[in-house]
Amino acid sequence: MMTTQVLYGLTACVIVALGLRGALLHASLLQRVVAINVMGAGVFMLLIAVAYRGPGLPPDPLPHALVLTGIVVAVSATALALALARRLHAEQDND
Amino acid sequence: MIDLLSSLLILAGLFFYLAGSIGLLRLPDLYSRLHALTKADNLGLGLLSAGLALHAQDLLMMLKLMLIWLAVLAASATSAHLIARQARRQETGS
Amino acid sequence: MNATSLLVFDGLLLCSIVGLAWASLASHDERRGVILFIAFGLLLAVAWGRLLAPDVALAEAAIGAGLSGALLLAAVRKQSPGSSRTHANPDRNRSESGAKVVLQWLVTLLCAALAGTLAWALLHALSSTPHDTLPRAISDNLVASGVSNPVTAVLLNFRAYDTLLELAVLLTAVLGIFALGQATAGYQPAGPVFDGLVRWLVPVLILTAGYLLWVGAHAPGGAFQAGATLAAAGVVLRLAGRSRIGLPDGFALRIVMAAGVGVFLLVGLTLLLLGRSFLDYPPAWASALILLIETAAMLSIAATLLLAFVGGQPQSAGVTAAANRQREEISR
Amino acid sequence: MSELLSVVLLGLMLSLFLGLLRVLLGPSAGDRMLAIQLIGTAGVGMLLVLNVLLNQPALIDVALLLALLAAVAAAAFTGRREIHRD
Repeated sequence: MMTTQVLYGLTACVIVALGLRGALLHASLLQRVVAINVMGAGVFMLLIAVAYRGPGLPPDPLPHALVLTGIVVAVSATALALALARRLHAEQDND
Repeated sequence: MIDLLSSLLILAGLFFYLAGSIGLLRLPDLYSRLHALTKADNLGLGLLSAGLALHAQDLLMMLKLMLIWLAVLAASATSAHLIARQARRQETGS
Repeated sequence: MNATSLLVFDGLLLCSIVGLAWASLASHDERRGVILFIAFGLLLAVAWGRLLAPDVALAEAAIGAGLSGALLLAAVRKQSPGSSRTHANPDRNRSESGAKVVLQWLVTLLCAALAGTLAWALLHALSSTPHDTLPRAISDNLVASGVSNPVTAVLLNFRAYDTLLELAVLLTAVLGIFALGQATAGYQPAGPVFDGLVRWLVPVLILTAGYLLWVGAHAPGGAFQAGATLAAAGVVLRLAGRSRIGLPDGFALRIVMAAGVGVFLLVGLTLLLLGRSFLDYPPAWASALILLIETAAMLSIAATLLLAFVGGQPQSAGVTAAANRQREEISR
Repeated sequence: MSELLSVVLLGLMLSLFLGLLRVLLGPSAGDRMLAIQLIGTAGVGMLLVLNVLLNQPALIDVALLLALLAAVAAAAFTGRREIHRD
């Protein structure tokens, strides 16, 4: 076990929990979306921490590939969620 | 000789970074903070990248360092302008 | 000396990352929360670099700084200073707010429990002897993959199915956005200073995207990073108030959107016809096929991400110009 | 050289911390955006230093992307929408 892995991995767990809490408790839709993004970042950090093999050693490329695609999917899902929120607000304003 | 020069440049860069952030924190209003930030921040990165460029392995690396500095220079001047303009608009209420 | 100072650096970096996440989520002002989230993203890019994940750091830098920040800032709703919580009723009675506090504590406890479980699983996984079969399989087969960057090899060769489906997910997300309504309003011209920046920034971004695509075969980079960078160039154009942001019109746009999935499928099906299995490239052709797929994927990724920022189907330039003229006449 | 760079890395972290304080204190959104600018530049500097310390030449490209896109957030922050047609 390496200090760097443990340090980043445990921080990642905290970030996931913070993000989940925000996503569940926030009233504002935009901030829920931000919270889900924070949670996603925590998951990414967990994966990258596990992939780390120490200074000078090549890290495991598989989690890197997963996170790379995850980042791109996360931003498009964010855009979709924001479009949903916009539509919802428009409907509410019409009432 | 090159080592010494590069170390001096890098340390000078760090000095301007710190001066800039202290200015950002201590100065009283947005406009003076903006001034501290753009001046020191750019000098900081400029000197740092100049110092590192002396150790660059190839020409491409050197060019990239140069481009990074120019990009930050332009970006920071532009965003400072945009932010100041927005603040002024809000003050005059337009 | 070096190791300790790096450890101190890690500690400080992680403190600021957690602090920013906390402050961003604790904020009741949407705009403040988003600005803090942008800073959070910047620090993540540094963290990925620190953990020797430059491929991920490139994607995070392009998307965090170029796309998601602008997307979220644009979504902040104009609020009157007093009403930070939109649909909350100010005259809540005491028992209701008491129930809310209990709920908040319950959720917090639940999340803490989740963090604990995750941490336990992580420590368990780290303390057992690492399974090196997968990384070894990747490095053993890297020579035959057609590229020497292992991340690109995983994305475009070993796990090409995943990447194909991911491109389909991106396409679906944009179609969903199209279904939800019109594009958001464009921006007013940003003035001469920003225009001066845009004039050289956009070509440099396009050049950088090309560089990242090309370099991805043997060094960090590839279709995703290049596509995100290209999309960021479009975002810059839109923010500058240009009506043309690099997206083609009508049918050509549909072609570009579908190009990534389409070329991927075509390559796979052709290989099936030639008697190989789906997306099993012949080693001699692997390098060329990967570059072909990546180029198409880059264009599709750039188009879909930019459309996601625009927030709907863009009107063609002619229609916008007509609408502008109409508006001017009305205002006169 | 690497010892000097370790010190510089921590110095940049200090600079970033000061910027973070300004982000948290505000008071106006404009002040926060200014601080974001500083954090971005500090991040670029750190990546340049890490590139040498960790021997990862690709981190230069990450720094380059951050530098090129440094003005996007400010532009999105200050950009004004066209009036919606009704």
